[in-house]
Amino acid sequence: ADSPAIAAAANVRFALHAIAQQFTQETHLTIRPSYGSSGQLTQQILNGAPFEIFISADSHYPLLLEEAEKTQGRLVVYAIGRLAIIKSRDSNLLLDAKLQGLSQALTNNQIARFAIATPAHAPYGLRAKDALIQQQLWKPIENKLIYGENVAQAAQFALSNSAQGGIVALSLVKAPAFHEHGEFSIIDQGLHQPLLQSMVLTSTAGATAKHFFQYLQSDTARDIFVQYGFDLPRQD
Amino acid sequence: MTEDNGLHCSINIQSPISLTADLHCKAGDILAVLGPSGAGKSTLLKTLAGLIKPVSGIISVGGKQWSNINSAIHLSPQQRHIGYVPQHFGLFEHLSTIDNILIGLKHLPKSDRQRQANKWLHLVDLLPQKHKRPNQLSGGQRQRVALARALAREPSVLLLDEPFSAVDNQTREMLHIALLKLKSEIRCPVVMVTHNHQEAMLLADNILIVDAGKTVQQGTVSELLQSPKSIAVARQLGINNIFPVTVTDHNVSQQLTWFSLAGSTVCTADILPRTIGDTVMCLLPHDANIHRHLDEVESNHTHFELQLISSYELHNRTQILGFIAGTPTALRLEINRKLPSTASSSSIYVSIPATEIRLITEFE
Amino acid sequence: MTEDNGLHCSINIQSPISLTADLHCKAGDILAVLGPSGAGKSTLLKTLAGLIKPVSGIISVGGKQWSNINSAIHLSPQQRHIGYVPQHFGLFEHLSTIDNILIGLKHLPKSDRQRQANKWLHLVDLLPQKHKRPNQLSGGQRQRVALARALAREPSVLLLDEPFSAVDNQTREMLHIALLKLKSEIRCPVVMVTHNHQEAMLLADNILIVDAGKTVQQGTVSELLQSPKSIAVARQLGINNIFPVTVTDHNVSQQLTWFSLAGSTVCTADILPRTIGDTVMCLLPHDANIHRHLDEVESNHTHFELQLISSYELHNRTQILGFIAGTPTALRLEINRKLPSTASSSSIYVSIPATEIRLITEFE
Amino acid sequence: MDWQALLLSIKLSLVTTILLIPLAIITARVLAFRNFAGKHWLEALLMTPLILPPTVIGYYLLVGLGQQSWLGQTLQSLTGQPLVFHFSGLVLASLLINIPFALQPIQRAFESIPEDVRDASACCGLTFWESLLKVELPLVWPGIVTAIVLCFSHVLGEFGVVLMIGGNIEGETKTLSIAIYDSVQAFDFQSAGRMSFVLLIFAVSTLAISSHFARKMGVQHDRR
Amino acid sequence: MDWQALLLSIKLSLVTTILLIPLAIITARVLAFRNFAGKHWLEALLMTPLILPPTVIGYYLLVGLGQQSWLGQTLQSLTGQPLVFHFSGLVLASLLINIPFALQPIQRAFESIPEDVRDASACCGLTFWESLLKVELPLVWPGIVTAIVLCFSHVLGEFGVVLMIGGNIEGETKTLSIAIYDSVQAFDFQSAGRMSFVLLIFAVSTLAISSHFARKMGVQHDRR
Ligand SMILES: Nc1ncnc2c1ncn2[C@@H]1O[C@H](COP(=O)(O)OP(=O)(O)OP(=O)(O)O)[C@@H](O)[C@H]1O
Ligand SMILES: Nc1ncnc2c1ncn2[C@@H]1O[C@H](COP(=O)(O)OP(=O)(O)OP(=O)(O)O)[C@@H](O)[C@H]1O
Ligand code: MOO
Ligand SMILES: [Mg+2]
Ligand SMILES: [Mg+2]
Repeated sequence: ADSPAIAAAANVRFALHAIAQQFTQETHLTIRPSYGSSGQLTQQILNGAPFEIFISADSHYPLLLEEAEKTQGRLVVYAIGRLAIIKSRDSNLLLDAKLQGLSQALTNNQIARFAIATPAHAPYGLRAKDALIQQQLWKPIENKLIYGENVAQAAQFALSNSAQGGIVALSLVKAPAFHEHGEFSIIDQGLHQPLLQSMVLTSTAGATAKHFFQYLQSDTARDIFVQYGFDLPRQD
Repeated sequence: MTEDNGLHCSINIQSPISLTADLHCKAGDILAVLGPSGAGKSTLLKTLAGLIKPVSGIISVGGKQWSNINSAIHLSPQQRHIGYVPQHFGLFEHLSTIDNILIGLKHLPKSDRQRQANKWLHLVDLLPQKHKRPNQLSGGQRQRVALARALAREPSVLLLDEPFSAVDNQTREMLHIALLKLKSEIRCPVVMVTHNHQEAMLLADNILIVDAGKTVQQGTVSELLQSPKSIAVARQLGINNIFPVTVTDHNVSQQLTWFSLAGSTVCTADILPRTIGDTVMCLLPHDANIHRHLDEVESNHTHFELQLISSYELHNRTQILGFIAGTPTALRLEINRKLPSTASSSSIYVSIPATEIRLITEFE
Repeated sequence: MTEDNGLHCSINIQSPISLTADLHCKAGDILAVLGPSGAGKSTLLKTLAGLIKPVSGIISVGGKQWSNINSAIHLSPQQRHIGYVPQHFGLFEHLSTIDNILIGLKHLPKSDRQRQANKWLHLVDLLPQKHKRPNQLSGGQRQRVALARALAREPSVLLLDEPFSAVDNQTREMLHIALLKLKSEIRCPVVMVTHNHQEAMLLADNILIVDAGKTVQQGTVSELLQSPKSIAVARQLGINNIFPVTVTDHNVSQQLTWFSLAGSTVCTADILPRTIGDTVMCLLPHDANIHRHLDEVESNHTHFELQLISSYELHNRTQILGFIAGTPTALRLEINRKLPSTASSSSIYVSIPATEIRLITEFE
Repeated sequence: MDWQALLLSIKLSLVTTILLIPLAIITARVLAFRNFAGKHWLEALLMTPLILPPTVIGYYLLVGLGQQSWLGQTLQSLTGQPLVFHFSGLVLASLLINIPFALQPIQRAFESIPEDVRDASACCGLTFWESLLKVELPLVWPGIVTAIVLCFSHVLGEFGVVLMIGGNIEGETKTLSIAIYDSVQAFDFQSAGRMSFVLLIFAVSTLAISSHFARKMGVQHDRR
Repeated sequence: MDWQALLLSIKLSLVTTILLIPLAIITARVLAFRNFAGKHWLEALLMTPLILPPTVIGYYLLVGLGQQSWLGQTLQSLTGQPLVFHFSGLVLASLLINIPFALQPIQRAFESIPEDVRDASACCGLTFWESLLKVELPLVWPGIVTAIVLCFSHVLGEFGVVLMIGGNIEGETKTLSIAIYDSVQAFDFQSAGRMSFVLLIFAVSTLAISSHFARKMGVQHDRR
């Protein structure tokens, strides 16, 4: 059978990996996920990239695809993302849900570099910016920011300890690989706009893709999303 | 003009230098090209090879036109089937000696090539160097590879640019004999640039003098020696003792001309009419008499003092190089005995029978 | 050995070829190096220049050691202050003719350099080409740039590798005179590789023969001509008529030796004792008598038939090249009259007084 | 270790090199030996990919060949598939980017064949093809090896353009370069390290082999 | 148009080229003229950055210079700032990556100086420095120009390593190559197009100028 290429926002990387494994076990069908920032992937699909499902970090980019008539069926909100502030084990930044430790460290000039995803095309970057603005930290931190090309790269920068910390997706932090290197704290939901993560079938989607699209909405998948720190949308 | 099976050439080129050339060479003949350094000899050879395109004129070989600019004919070097030894050899550095020769033998059946190549390597005495690359060869060895490569092609015209300039006397003699033997075998026109007039005279049936981008004179050795068109021609033929003198008197009926040489007035037989005050070329023979003292000189001989520069004995004859005392005119003399011992390092007296002095008018 | 201010060299090198060399040259003298192509002449010169390091031996100039491998002395070419003309010129392609010369004049005050460079360019007759780059020059012009560059340095030793090989007769004569004049001025040892024995004899005070990676013999022209150590030496000196013969009889008391030459038995005076059956070298003079018919030959003359290869007349003498009929032995003869006309293209008879035939033993 | 990515990278490098080198040899020879009007402009044009950042080239390819462009749509309707985000698109991009890397060393090598040698080859009666095969190619061989190594390795390492017009679709456009980048982002330093190490070994052995070849078959141009 | 990114890219290119070329000239000369044990290994080692994908180099730099490494910590305590995510880190990376681009053309050029000419230069009494300045450098000049153009342009276009170790900090590590990539991802085709166009013009004029220089000062090696 065919093995559809699937474009997925970087933040769902570990969750999707677990779901795909389960899917393959149950159906003996495989998928080929590619990860990037939601904006980058949208761009690629618009220019003809042969992805059959687009799993975004928000709903804005899937809507763009719908407008461009690159989709079949409507978009589906599959999870609600959460932000986390992280640091490597060697950094002595204090982590908390209201970013007070960060604020403290900034006043004490203890922050040289701080990582977020690029707001230009990564929704998690945009929401991280929201949170920093909300806590009046944007001005002092702006020239210390390093931007990951997507949220996963931002996390990797923060973990390298070359940056003292970063704001990334909670779903990345839940991965076992992260625990070897870093620590985190969930950020208060009130500090940013909600991340209503949607997915959509593209116009080239085939049977396997459609099957997987359904599977992503199954209970098995929803359980896995929760394991990886996502909130779930109300089921209609 | 193109009835026989020789090489005829009457061309004009403009780039890289301007050169006007008229020459012909019968099949089986060797035409030696002599001329001062920078005269355009190599350029002429390249044009014959088809590497330089003339702006006008005709080159034909055996009645076939190789170049005729008016008729837009210009055969490529490949089409001319020539053998060419460039002045700087142009060896293929990536090929062994034998492969350098084999590469030019396409016209032979495959089975014969190896034999032919070995034959020519043997001829130029390079069999032991057969598998060396050019950069492992000495200057003379490199030159011989280039020579063998050209000869082995059994070409329709052989073009040699100073082909023996880098080899020693012994090797050269060997190669001379090889070339002379070959010439009757291959029966193609051979044009050979050389700067050795003895070599030219020994090998060539005809000599062509090139000077300052022009072919000045072509003829047999004796034709050229008899009436060289200019000092340059005479010099190229190894006539060293030639210099301008001024006519002081002339007697038409007796065919005598007087001129002054090294302070004294000399009278010599001279069939051409001269005007007093004219500059003519005086040609002294190489044979001369050498004296320790002035009083030994015979009366009808012209004599002058010679400031010796150098001398050596070879084959029972003494070669002498010196200045006419008090002038910058150098003479080269040859006497058939040893130099008088007292004179070995300073001045001696030279006498020459006035009848052996010739005067020629420089044509251009 | 190093008391005078000349060049002394006794060395052994191993790479790129193995070469053993013993030579000396007084200041103000010219030592000509002759030898077959590939003998190691250029390699020897490079070693003197300091470009190749000997494995053992000493080079000293004016009492100063340039190389003494035992004492770990090995001056760099820069420290030797030499003038060197490489066989392939080694011009700086990016510099004009004059700049090629100026670059070697560091030892002069800045203000003098231009004058000096112009002086030498004038001497080699290249002033008009002053601003040309090497790739715009002819072969001979390139060589003269290299020569001027070396001379202009006023070196402590002058090393010339076939410095006149690419120039015409006229230019060469001019350069010969320049070099001879210069030699007394600069008073440094001059080592000159050449493959022209006449040039060597004309210019050199001493001649060194190199053969197969060894210096074979050094001496004055007459020393070498009198007793060449081997055929190779004799050939390099322009003694062409030399070939092996077998002793058929010998009379010690009368000092006579018989041998067979071209079918007939010849008797010649010979002071050395010979054994019948020995191979010795027979040396025929260049002077010979030429006859149309056998009956013209004088009785005490050795005679044989000569198959003519080529001949030419120059300076009232005829140069002849031919084979002893029925043998592959080539002779070069010189007679002081024209060739008999009937003989112009086939066989003639040659006679030589038996007294003029010399026998020598080849040493090695 | 992502073997698929490694294979894809090698395939891309091979295809590019094999397609490009013969074209480069022909073009280099023309540029080295012939003079024609506009030659300097052509030379400059062929050099531009060298100076342009790969993302600029990626941008122009995306705009020119993407589905939003007229050319991209025409090509897609002709070939049935889009060029961008497809292996053929990567090949096209690699070809374009590597023109100077293939051309330059070979052209320099042709130019350094002395006139004497070319004259001699013509006068030995060698036809165009014989001269090319038996004289010129052996003499320019070191230049060709350099070109091959440059192209091959440059394609192997290309990242910007691939990311821009290739995405990183497994088995299609996900080259090793991108796979390593991806692993690092997945905090999978182990596979990143392993892949890097394999490539390091590969690089060193490729170099050893190619320099051996160049030395064996090449000729030191010696002016003797 | 991101002028800051353009300036940063040019600055990085200049710094790298200026630091690297003199080192390359010295090293190339040694490699061309001297023989020593392990020379072939050294040559292979110096070539590896050519064959390794930039992401591999980026990975090793990240691991080697990052703050979790011993080297990275030492360097940081010495210089007071981390090398990664900083301009100095980019310079270091660029230097490393461009070694072969700087070295190769210059070494080839040195190697093609005929032995005769070097002999003549020694015999003209030129000291090491005089010979280098008056004879060798003019003769290898075309090789140096090639090296400069290669390095400059290669740094200008470098993307993978920068992305991997530099992030894209504005005015610090966000080079033009990354700025263009970013604009395209952010649907900002207008600025991407503008930046690409500026670079295209820049590339063509750089080429015109450098080829003019190479032609004017260079020498056709002619074997006459
Ligand atoms: N690099 C090398 N490798 C191997 N053999 C070499 C090398 N260089 C020179 N030779 C050999 O060394 C010998 C001597 O060379 P050299 O150049 O000294 O000869 P030469 O006497 O100057 O000859 P010529 O008169 O032809 O110039 C030659 O036989 C040559 O083949
Ligand atoms: N590319 C060029 N540009 C300018 N002048 C040139 C060029 N090539 C040759 N010449 C000039 O043309 C003239 C003739 O050169 P050519 O090589 O034919 O001389 P030649 O008679 O063979 O001399 P030689 O005996 O020294 O080899 C020379 O004066 C030389 O300076
Ligand atoms: O689209 Mo992302 O997951 O914010 O890089
Ligand atoms: Mg010439
Ligand atoms: Mg030699």
